[in-house]
Amino acid sequence: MIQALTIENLALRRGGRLLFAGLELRLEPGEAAALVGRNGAGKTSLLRAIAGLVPAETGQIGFGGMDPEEARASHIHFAGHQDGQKPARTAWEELSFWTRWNGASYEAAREAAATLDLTRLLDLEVRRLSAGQRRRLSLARLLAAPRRLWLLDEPLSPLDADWRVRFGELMAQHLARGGLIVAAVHDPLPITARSVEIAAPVESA
Amino acid sequence: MIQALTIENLALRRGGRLLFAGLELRLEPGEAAALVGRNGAGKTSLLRAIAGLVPAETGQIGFGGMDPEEARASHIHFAGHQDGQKPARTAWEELSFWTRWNGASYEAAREAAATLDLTRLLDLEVRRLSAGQRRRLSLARLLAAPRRLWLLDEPLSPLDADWRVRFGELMAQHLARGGLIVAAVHDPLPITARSVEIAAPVESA
Amino acid sequence: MLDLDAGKYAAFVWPAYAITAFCFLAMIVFTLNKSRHWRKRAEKIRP
Amino acid sequence: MNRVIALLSRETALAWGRGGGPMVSLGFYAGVATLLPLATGPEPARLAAVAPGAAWVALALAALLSLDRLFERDFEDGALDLLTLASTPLEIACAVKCLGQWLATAAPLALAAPVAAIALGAKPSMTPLIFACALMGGLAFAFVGGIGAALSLGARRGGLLTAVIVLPLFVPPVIFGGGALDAFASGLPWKAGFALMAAYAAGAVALGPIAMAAACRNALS
Amino acid sequence: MNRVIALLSRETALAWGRGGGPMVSLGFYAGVATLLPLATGPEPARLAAVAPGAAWVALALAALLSLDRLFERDFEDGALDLLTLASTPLEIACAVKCLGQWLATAAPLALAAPVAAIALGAKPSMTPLIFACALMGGLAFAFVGGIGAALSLGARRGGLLTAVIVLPLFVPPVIFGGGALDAFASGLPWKAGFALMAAYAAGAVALGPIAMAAACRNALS
Amino acid sequence: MIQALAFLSNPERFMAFSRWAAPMFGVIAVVLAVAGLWLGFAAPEDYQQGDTVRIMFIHVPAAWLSMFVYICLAVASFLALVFRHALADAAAQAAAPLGAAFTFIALVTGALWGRPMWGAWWVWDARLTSVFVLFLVYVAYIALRASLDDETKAARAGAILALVGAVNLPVVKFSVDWWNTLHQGASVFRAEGPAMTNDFLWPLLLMGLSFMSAFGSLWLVGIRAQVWRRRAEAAALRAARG
Ligand code: HEM
Ligand SMILES: Nc1ncnc2c1ncn2[C@@H]1O[C@H](COP(=O)(O)OP(=O)(O)OP(=O)(O)O)[C@@H](O)[C@H]1O
Ligand SMILES: Nc1ncnc2c1ncn2[C@@H]1O[C@H](COP(=O)(O)OP(=O)(O)OP(=O)(O)O)[C@@H](O)[C@H]1O
Ligand SMILES: [Mg+2]
Ligand SMILES: [Mg+2]
Repeated sequence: MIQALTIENLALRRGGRLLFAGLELRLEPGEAAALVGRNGAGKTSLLRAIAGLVPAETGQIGFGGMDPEEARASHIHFAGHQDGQKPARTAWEELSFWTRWNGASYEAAREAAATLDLTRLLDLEVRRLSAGQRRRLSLARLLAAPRRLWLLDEPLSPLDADWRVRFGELMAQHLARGGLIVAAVHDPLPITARSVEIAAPVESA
Repeated sequence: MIQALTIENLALRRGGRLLFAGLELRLEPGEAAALVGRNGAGKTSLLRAIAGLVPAETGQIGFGGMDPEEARASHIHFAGHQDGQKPARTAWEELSFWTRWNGASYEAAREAAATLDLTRLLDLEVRRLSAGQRRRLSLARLLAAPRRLWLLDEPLSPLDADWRVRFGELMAQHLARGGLIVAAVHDPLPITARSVEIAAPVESA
Repeated sequence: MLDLDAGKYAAFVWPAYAITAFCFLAMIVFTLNKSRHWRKRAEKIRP
Repeated sequence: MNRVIALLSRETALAWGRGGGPMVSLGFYAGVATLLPLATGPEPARLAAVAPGAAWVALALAALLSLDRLFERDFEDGALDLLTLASTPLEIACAVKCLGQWLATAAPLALAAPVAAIALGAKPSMTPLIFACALMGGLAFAFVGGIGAALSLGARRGGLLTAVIVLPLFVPPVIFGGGALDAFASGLPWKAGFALMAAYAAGAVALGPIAMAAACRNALS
Repeated sequence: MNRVIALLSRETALAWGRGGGPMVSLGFYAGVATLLPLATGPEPARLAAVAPGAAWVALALAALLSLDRLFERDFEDGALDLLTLASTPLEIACAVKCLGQWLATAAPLALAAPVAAIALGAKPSMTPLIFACALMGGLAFAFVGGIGAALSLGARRGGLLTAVIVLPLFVPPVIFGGGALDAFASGLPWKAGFALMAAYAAGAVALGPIAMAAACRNALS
Repeated sequence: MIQALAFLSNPERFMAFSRWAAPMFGVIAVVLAVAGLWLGFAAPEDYQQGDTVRIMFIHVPAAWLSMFVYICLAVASFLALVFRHALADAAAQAAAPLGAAFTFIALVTGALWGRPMWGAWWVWDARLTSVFVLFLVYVAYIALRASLDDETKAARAGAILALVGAVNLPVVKFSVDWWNTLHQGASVFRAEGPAMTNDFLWPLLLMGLSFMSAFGSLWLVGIRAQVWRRRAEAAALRAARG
């Protein structure tokens, strides 16, 4: 179990440009952080760095003492814009595959689909889903395989008002169970979250 | 020039299900409509129907007397979630291609890129752009080739607060020049727009 | 009257007839089956 | 016209980047030229007889295997929507797509084919015919293949379906072209076969785009 | 284990749907079998001599042309990110991807290859060897090709690069396999060639995934 | 003809008509087949082809039907595409498997005839190849329709394919005139009149008519099945929505 997320003095560089430097963040179980900042500030890059997909320029990312390899292999969910769902496969094929890939059962996938009100849509190809339905499908993976740390990239944007509230509740439940959430957002999150401003370091701005 | 957009008694069906029926809308030059509704209500489908990509079940879509073929060929911009930009091509390759495909010049593409503050990014591959930058790239096409009617599918969602304001100004300018805008949204638009509720007909709800 | 002895060509003539008969049978069975199946379904839902 | 050029260069670039292009065709024929001698044994006469046919087979196969790239991506990422919203008719856009595919994949193959055939011992006098056959045949394959690719848009098992649809339509040009090459090599009249293939290619170029555009519109709706 | 099975079935389904599968291989060899007779002329002896080689070439070409589908899609749509965030090492995921590709495209081809070769007049006694060569060779092609596909991720002209990287690596198995088939057909000792190819395939299966995983991580970062 | 089509384009009228027409065509087919086979086997052996000539009484009608059914398929597809008529589409969908079956019969009986006559089961000449292509086109049509879930899209895509595939028809028909084929040319439907003795001509024509009525009967039943299927599925959809 991830006991904390600690980011110390982190700097990231993409394509030769320093995105930000000296970032500090400590998140305990039950806490959420909302990454805010301009387009291109590096919110998505930070999420990817936490997930280990992007190397840090300087600084440390720690998981409360857990081996980072281990943490990333089994305790992190990453839900970005690119949801990895193939348009030509059915919603069920995609959800069940990712659920099993994350080590959970078909049953869990079906329950998660029910929670996100997708049951009726499972036979449709992903291509036919509306933007909000498709986003819900990718969020269903978070529920299907329980993991401690959720990394969410603008999770709410294509959801309608109702679903923003309901997904807020699901996030709150996750926090109540001791989960951690880091979400990149442009709109306020419907949960209490520490706001983390991502901005270019002064000298390069 | 499109003199008006008139939708009369429109019903749409997707995958055997009636999405909505009896929709009426009349938009004059300089007016904007914001389509609101739940996920899966049919906002995107309505935009696609206006663009002629989806056939109407019943009802008429008119362009103020202009031949619909003609209107769709030269007077409509459609900007959806699927932006048709290939991740492996550079921003400039994509923008310049679509600009020329829409009948405008390289010069216009370059100006539009400057307006949307993309000049610095034009040599990057689309894959490397941040979500907001990529959206701006697809919105640049609207400015590069002037067309009367803009169909926008959640245009603002990945943009940051600043850019929402600035794109709001660009939309206002378009309206001021006699343009028409139909936008599907979950958040309020930063321009005055007629709100059109898309909802399933009562009997099938 | 009928010349049913195909001589040395029997190995070609009769299989030809057999396969044709089989194909016809298959066509008839499939078509009738499908027709009955869907008629039943249609009548069950909307008698 | 501007638009057509823009589209053509985009399509060529895309087809090229995604597995087409001269390197592949070179590798293709390098493979053919390395393997056939191994398989046929050391008799040059035998080899020479097979050479043009082998080049021709390789061409048809390459066309078949690159078909699924023609429309599917654009369909899935929304580019096809935008291609239809233009004053250039979709028919022309489809034709240009096929042409781009042909330029990027079939034309380099056509250039390489005579070289490979001659390396294998085909008579140098066959060069122009092999080249012309490959060019023509490639055109027919691209346009006929485009029909299959467009028809199977949005189908489950799209790739499989494309093959099923396209194969019957590939047979005639393959046979005409192969026949012409064979006839030429044995000194028989070859013009009829070639003319038929050219006619087929012309027909494909003329009618294919109509079918493709109809199929694309159907898939998008 | 569960994960591996899930991934294998997904990969097979994807490879199958996008242009692989039995129909294509059928068409492939139908094409080979139709064309070669036309091209080589009616002498059965000639035809028979070329048959195994032709089947073998077709296999290598098919493998080459379907490579760009192996990682690119998953890379572009974010699936590769998610594949790395799992307790199954990326090396295994890459191996399973190649295996899926092999199951979906090379295995049906391997089944069809002897049939085509015999239809063209190869000795029926060659069936097991052609089949074994095709299976083994397909494995080598899939794993070696995977390296090229992974290395060229995110490169401009990915397809081109894949071909450049992969072609030299394809040469040894192509030659060993072709040599073994040739030797067998002429009654010479063929085991050495086959053993070499098997060794190459084993090496590719063992080392390929490590290279692929490293290349994928590099492309993602 | 046009009037008949217009009359039948109404589903109710079509169902009423096909209800008695389908069995009637079936009976006609059986009667004609019995007569044709009787005459066919009573006919003398061909001086050249010996007893193999009896294969003609099924091969040639099947080959005719393979083309005739395709014409029906193409016309129905055209009507479905242009007039968006559901019944025309049902007709096209029902015709395809029947056409594939007749083509298959023509191929197999042809091969069985070719072996003793030409010494080969199969040669890649233009006639044989084009018939093979015809078979593949039928298969492709069926596969295409089966793999598109959306009924209207499947109908349109199938119709486009059927029309594209129609270019193969003249090739099948005239291949023997355009190329030097091993296969013989037309000997029944010729401008100069049939070049065949009446001993063979009569049973051949009877069998041809029999195959034709068999097709008519099965086609009508198949269309009826499609009509019911669409009704059932539409009703199921309504029921699912409550
Ligand atoms: C698989 C091989 C064969 C195929 C695909 C095939 C196909 C056809 C087709 C499509 C027709 C109709 C032609 C028309 O109406 O114009 C036909 C007619 C005919 N075939 Fe074949 N055939 C095959 C083998 C043979 C063989 C081996 C023979 C005999 C030696 C034969 C004898 C005939 C005859 C006598 C006709 C009638 C021609 C006429 O009266 O118009 N066929 N065949
Ligand atoms: N692979 C890459 N190579 C080079 N530059 C990159 C790459 N990925 C991202 N960048 C650049 O890094 C910057 C930060 O991108 P990132 O996606 O992290 O921004 P973001 O804060 O998520 O913005 P948005 O709000 O628009 O999503 C952008 O300027 C982008 O162009
Ligand atoms: N090609 C299609 N085939 C079948 N059903 C479809 C197709 N496209 C959309 N649908 C269905 O039609 C409904 C409306 O989709 P649409 O994308 O128009 O919704 P929307 O209002 O834009 O929703 P969102 O706010 O989530 O974007 C959805 O339920 C969707 O599943
Ligand atoms: Mg971002
Ligand atoms: Mg939408």
